[in-house]
Amino acid sequence: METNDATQDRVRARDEAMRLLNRLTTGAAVSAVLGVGLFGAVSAYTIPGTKTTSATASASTTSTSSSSTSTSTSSGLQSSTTPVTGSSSSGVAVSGGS
Amino acid sequence: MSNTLLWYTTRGAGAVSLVLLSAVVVLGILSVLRVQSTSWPRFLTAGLHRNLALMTLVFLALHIITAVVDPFTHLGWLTAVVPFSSYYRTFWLGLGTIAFELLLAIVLTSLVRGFVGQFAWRLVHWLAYASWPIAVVHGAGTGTDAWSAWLFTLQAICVVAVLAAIGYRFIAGNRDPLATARSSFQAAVDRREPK
Amino acid sequence: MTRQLELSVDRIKCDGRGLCAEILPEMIRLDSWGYPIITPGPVPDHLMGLAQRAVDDCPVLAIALRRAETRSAGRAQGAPKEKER
Amino acid sequence: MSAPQLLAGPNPSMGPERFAAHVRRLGPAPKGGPALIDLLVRTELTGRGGAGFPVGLKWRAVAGASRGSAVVVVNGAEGEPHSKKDRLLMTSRPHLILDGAFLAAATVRAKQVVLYIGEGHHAALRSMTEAVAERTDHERRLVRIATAPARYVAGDSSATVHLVDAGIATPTTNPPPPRERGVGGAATLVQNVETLAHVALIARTGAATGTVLITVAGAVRSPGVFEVNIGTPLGEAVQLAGGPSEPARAVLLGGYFGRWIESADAWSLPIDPIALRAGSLSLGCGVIGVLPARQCPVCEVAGIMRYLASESSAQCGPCFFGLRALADACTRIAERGTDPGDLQRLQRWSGEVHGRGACKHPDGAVMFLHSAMQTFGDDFAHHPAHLRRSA
Repeated sequence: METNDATQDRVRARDEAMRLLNRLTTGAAVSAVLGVGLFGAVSAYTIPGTKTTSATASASTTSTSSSSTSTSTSSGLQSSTTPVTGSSSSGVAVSGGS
Repeated sequence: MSNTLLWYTTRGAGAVSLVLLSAVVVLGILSVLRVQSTSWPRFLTAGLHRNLALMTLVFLALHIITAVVDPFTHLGWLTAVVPFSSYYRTFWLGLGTIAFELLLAIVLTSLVRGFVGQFAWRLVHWLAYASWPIAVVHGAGTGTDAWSAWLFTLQAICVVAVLAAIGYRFIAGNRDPLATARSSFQAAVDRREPK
Repeated sequence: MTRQLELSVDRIKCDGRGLCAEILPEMIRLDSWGYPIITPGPVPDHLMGLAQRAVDDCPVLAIALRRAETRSAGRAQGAPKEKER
Repeated sequence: MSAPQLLAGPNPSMGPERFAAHVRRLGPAPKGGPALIDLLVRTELTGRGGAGFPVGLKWRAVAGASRGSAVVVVNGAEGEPHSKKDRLLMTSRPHLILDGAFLAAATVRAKQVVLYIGEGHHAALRSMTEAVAERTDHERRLVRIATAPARYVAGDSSATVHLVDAGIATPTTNPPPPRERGVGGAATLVQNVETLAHVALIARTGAATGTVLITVAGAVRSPGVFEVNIGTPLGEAVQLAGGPSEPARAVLLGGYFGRWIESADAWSLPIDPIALRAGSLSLGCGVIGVLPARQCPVCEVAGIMRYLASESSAQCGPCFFGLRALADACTRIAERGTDPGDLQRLQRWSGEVHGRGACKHPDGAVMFLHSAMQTFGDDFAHHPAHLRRSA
């Protein structure tokens, strides 16, 4: 026959596992809700999309790219004299290479 | 603006549903394999399997509703019910409808298992092995960004996890300790007329 | 009439998954081979929820809550159960 | 009345009594009906298949649930290894059995009578088949013959139903018992062949037959089947078989689900199904096995436990694993000598197995072991190692 203590131990283990089940379920639910947001956002950023309504996404992409453009422009300003010759010389080099 | 939100929610909920569904399949297989430890009793696997399955339905509902009400695609409610009825990405959306309906059948029969009986319930439950791959293919084919790195990675993780579980189940074989003895005894006392 | 419910196991369906004993250790323990031994008698009210859960969670539908049978005349008098050999 | 009743008439070894001779000797069978149930209750006839269930009560239950569609299963599986009495009856008095079966069919308003006969019992099968052919068109149409695999559990009432229904002779979950829900879902009367033969005589005379068929086996000079008066001392029955062929140690009463009794206590026991039950013994299927003193009881018990374990249909875990564990522990004691741990395990496992099968196979085996350990307590407690088991 099983002792009362052993039963009590199993009751405790059961209660603990029940709590764990609830925590895991809640955790999964919260993660899933966050996941919808996260995956939605990620999908929004990764592709421009073919839809007209994805204008916001395009706009934000544009704004990022425009800022990067501005930096490149600023850096380009400094070396604005070299590009013409540089590009032409590299162009020769390329054509010469092929 | 709100249309955009719908579109992203559709995709976000779809990705989450895939992850949840894969977790449900893996938990189901672990449950059959009687996986347990001192701090992880078997009812925990079963309970999580059931809870996540119900949760999957919730996020699938979100996935489907946001897709249907999105004015851009003009899907209409019929698409959610009748496979291959959509003009938009007919084939890939049709797969999604089928996967959803199979899953619905699995969950509904599980909720009334006592009524449908163990045998019928088991038969329907085997459809999980159809529903899950169809859902994966639907996800791979439908997402505009199907082969973008993030979705691909997510799908790869799900596929590997489920395939590993299936492989484990295949190798482990029947975990009913009586199965062999029972079937050999039954074979010995089987006097059915050969038809 | 009191609605007293008892746990009963279909021994042929049962394949020793053991979930019931994990969920309701107060009334179910496992034998040396992993098959449930049920404490006889009605399920007390405070354990009814867990008992129902043990029934619902059985993967092979082998355990059930049954109305405690008013014993048939034959059995109450200790008459043998039917068995032909 | 005095023996013989069932075996009165021509010598049973002369083969089946033909229908004409049967009617000439006993007259035609009366009609069945509710009055017969009352008669069976009054005469306190008990089932002779092993469980000893009161026949009248069982018929009343089936008649009550029948609605004209009941089924009567005539149980001639006789899977008990030492029992021979059912076969003897089937091969010598087939029409007595059929009379009983048709009386039962009329009384419980059955639409079918199934003759369930052990497939190895060729003579019995032939005898019963030929006997059916001698009956009226109406009776012949009622009858169906099914053969039972030669396995111990094939004689369980739910296994007979399962074979008739699904072709597989394994027990099924009970409740509901076959008398409520049996063949094709109909109320089903599963009755041993000897029981039905008694009914055929009781219906004719209106009085109890007062006899019982027994099979005397083991260490006796001429083992065989005998019909004795109820109340005959067991020792007298053994004398009918020529008496013990050598000094006897104990008697196994009631077959493999029976009880062991030290021979000194056994000879005076009355062979009486109801009186034995009051002493928590059972006539069971009527097998009286005599164990000689030179044979080791522990080894004998271990062998029978192994047999019973191998006859579990492996449907219920406690029965399959429990009986195997018990048989293994007995075998260890028999082969390697007593180990206190094994004795404790036998006690514990017996408790865990009893009452935990769909059918009564585990209970029967555990009760057999329990009785063996009571009767042969000293032998189990001090068994030497490496004692070879005599064949």
